[in-house]
Amino acid sequence: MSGGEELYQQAIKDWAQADHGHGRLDPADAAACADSPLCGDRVRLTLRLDSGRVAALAQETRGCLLCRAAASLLGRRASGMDAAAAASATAALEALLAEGRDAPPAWPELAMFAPARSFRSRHKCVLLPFRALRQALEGVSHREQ
Amino acid sequence: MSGGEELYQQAIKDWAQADHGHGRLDPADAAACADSPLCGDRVRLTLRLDSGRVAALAQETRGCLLCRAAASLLGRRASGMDAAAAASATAALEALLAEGRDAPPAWPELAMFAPARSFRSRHKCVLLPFRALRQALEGVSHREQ
Amino acid sequence: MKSEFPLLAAQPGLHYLDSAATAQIHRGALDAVLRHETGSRANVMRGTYALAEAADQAYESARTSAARFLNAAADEIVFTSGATAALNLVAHAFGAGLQAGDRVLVSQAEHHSNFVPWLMLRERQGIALDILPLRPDGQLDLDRLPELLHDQTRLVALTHCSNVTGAVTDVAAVVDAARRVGAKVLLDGAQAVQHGPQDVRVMGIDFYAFSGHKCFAPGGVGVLWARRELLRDLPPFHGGGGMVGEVGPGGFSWAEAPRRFEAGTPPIAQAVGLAAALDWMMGLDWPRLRMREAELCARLLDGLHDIRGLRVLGSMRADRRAPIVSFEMAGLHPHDICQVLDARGLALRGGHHCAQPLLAALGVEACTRASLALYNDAADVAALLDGLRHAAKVLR
Amino acid sequence: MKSEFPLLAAQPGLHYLDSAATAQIHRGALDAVLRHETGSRANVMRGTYALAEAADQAYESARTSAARFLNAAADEIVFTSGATAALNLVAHAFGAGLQAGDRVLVSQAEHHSNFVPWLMLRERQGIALDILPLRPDGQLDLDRLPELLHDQTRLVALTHCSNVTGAVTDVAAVVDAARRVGAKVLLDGAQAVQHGPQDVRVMGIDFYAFSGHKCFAPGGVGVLWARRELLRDLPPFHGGGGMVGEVGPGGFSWAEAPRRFEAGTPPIAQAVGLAAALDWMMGLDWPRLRMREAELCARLLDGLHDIRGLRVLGSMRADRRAPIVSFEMAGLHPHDICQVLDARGLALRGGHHCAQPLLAALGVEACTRASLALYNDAADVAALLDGLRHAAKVLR
Ligand SMILES: Cc1ncc(COP(=O)(O)O)c(C=O)c1O
Ligand SMILES: Cc1ncc(COP(=O)(O)O)c(C=O)c1O
Repeated sequence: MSGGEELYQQAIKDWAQADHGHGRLDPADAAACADSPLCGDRVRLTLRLDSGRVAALAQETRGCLLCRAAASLLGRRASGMDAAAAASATAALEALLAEGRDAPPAWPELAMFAPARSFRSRHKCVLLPFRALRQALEGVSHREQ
Repeated sequence: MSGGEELYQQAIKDWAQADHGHGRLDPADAAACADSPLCGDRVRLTLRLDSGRVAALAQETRGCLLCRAAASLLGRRASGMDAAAAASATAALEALLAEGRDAPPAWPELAMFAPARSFRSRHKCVLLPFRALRQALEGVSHREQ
Repeated sequence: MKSEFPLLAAQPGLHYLDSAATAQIHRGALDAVLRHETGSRANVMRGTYALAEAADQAYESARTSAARFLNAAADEIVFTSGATAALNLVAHAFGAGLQAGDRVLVSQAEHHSNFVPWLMLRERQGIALDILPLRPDGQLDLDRLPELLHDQTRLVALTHCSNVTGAVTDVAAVVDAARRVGAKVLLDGAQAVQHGPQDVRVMGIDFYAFSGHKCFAPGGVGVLWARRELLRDLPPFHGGGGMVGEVGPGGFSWAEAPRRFEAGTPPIAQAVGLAAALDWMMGLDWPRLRMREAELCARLLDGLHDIRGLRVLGSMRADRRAPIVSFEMAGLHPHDICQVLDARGLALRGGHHCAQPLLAALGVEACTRASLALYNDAADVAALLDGLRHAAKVLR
Repeated sequence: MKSEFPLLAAQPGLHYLDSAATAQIHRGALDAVLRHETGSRANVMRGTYALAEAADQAYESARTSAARFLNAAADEIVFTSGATAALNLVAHAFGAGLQAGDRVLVSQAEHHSNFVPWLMLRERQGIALDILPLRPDGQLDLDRLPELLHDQTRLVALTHCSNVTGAVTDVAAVVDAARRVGAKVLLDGAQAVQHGPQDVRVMGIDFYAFSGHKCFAPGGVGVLWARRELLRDLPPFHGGGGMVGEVGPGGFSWAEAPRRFEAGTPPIAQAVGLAAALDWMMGLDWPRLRMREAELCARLLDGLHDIRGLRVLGSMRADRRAPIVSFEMAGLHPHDICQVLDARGLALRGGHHCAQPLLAALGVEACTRASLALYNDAADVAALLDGLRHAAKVLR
């Protein structure tokens, strides 16, 4: 019953609306599909890689604004990331949500998700695209509960 | 926590001790075994019949004093009973236990079980031999819960 | 009415519209649990001391209350841990007698708890599963029954009331069709019971399942009712203490029903709490309450109709549905809608509501659900309609 | 200590000696249930509103408490409706992978809840069941293990502590022997948990099961712990809401463990109450409490030794047993004994205690059981010893 509206700042709506990188790469060098069976969100990523780094990313996302904003952010910003970078961005986002850390200098946009801190059931919505990226780059499967 | 001792009047102990009709008839015209799986009581009756009436009854009873007293009572008193008489004696005993009725004139001995009224979990101990007799005479199987 | 529900009484600003997921507990049920745990707590079935007798009596009298609620006999009532456990019990105990060639009919409207157990039975025993489709208005398409029922159909397992569309099943028509092929009928009553006592005899069915937490009672307890003749011959499902006669290395004999199906220590205090809730419900004026629920539901449907871009799943008529209303809003995700509503004290749930086949049939991925119970009022409905308009502004 | 247990506090004349059947509830557990039902009641897992978040957090934090109690990880904890349900879960989920030729080893000391599920598995899958005998002192005859374990033995399912003799299993020896043939080890912890937290890592076992109502918590809830690697691959048992990924007419995918094993609405408030009880227990001085329990048990055994015609089942030594003492009195039936004791405020249970194979092995048809928990004291023991002497007089 508290402050659910702050979540929906213009930035989030804009990123979701923009839907950067929407689509599917075919052929692709890596792909991942992460879903949250309990809420029905789903992110499908296809990647072209260049020596282990993202050369191009396309995303098809079904989900809430938070999930779509995060996917769109990756659609815009994932270029050049390798597995280590994906892991550290995900960790930074987790720390921002769970522990109240600031967004790291490399990812100032993550700050828009700070209002989601107090809504634990929404953390997974934000994290889903990032976890999908890790999964695609690490070649491990990941399914969010 | 109330009056459990009144249950064990001398009459009950005497009837149980006497163990009238203890044994097994072989051959027998009818037999029944009633048990109470939850407390382990068991009554095995074997009967000789004469035109549907008990000519002889033998009982082997494993159980508490109440159950043994009731079985012993049957061992002494069952002669001449038919299915209807067994049903009515059982009903009288049920009414005595559950509704506080007096013992019927035909079965004054049942009065010794009156103190068991307030101990519902013990009603089945008293009733088991009577139910076994009905079962033997009616040829229906009965297992007490 | 809200004052009788401790949580609602303590949170006057709350508009609780998620009773289809869990209804709030009635204070009588909570008191009964408390009284039992502090005054009569003991294990049931074997003790002869006073406390154990009290526990036994409380538990067996809970069975009698549940039986009265369904117009059934006490020895037809099996206490389980919930509706899901009750449905799994049937899928195993009744299902054990089925084999390849036999068929079970379910519907697209089922909650996963009355769908997955039959998928699993199909895997285990090789039976065939027939699936009754929905009409676009969310009602079961009973016209398709004759073609989907076969001489080999052993069981028709349908929801009494959909947890998404609120559609109430035409039980008489189902029973009639099922009897024609000699099939038994199971109703999943999980959503029906919070809207009043049921009559399994009048319905003429064979199995009925429901959960305590959806009818103002504690969680952790549910009921399976089955006709005595059926229950008598079904094999047990869970093995353990209390459901046996004799046990040895060679095997075991069965206790009589209903004990045969209650392995282990049952949820005693929960059953006692359930009985208190059911007893309370049986004292209410249901014709009046049902009318009130239908009026609120009609008011809600009317209001939703006026919201641009909003589509209600299922019928727009309040008379053939329980007060459970799910909807989509164009371009808005249910989680976002629920989040904005939460900020205004409106408790609603978004998602697939454990009914993926139904959502697929209606062409929806997720929806938002408002469900009303006897404690809801016009203010709750008005707040929701306001909130939805507001959400559309915030989220677009 | 009794003052922390509402029922005992309210009945000062009561000598409750039946904790092996059901322990009395700790006030902290009862308060937690009350607080949850009146402040955080909602369904778990799918709601995003504040109440649902609170319920979710309470439920998941209960999982963490249960994990800490066993020195395990939260995602290894499956909430069930009780120990019996947990044991049936293993018999089905683990059992599904077994077939004719495979073997399971149980013992003569098992409670029916860890015996009947394996008899049923034998019927279902045609496995062989090996039965470890008892020694005359009530201990498992571990010397017989090597000959009873085979390369085909997949599971050793033993009680951690007998509910009749109190004998505590030598887990290290069992695990050692089981590992040698590659068998998994399940312990039925139903009787162990009320005597302190357990360490499944140190024990080196694979499955552990227990019930809330036997460790000062509400009924209707229990725990199955299983090693993460094992749990990850086991198929589900009950089907229903929450244990699936995708569901359609063609089948369904599994949710991750532990959700895969928690079909339907779980016993939420009960799990919260259980966590409160476990948290409270984890704060106690167990070395001291165990010594106290052992001292009381020794005093009881001593006193029983002096009663003419009384025979204790199992060892007369208090050090290798939990404070659970069953006995026979020559010529007296347990029900009669318990009845006379009840008149003096002594709550004991007589019968086969759901352990017919054990009673058969010890040549007994029924026995009387006194079980002590942390709230019992020397006055309880003295009253019992007096009561038994009195019973002998009244009944002979
Ligand atoms: C050793 C043992 N195992 C299993 C159980 C079954 O526990 P529950 O009845 O709580 O499921 C019991 C309790 O009766 C027990 O004593
Ligand atoms: C129609 C229907 N059936 C079955 C269930 C399962 O009930 P429970 O989760 O209480 O076992 C539910 C509740 O979620 C339901 O709505």
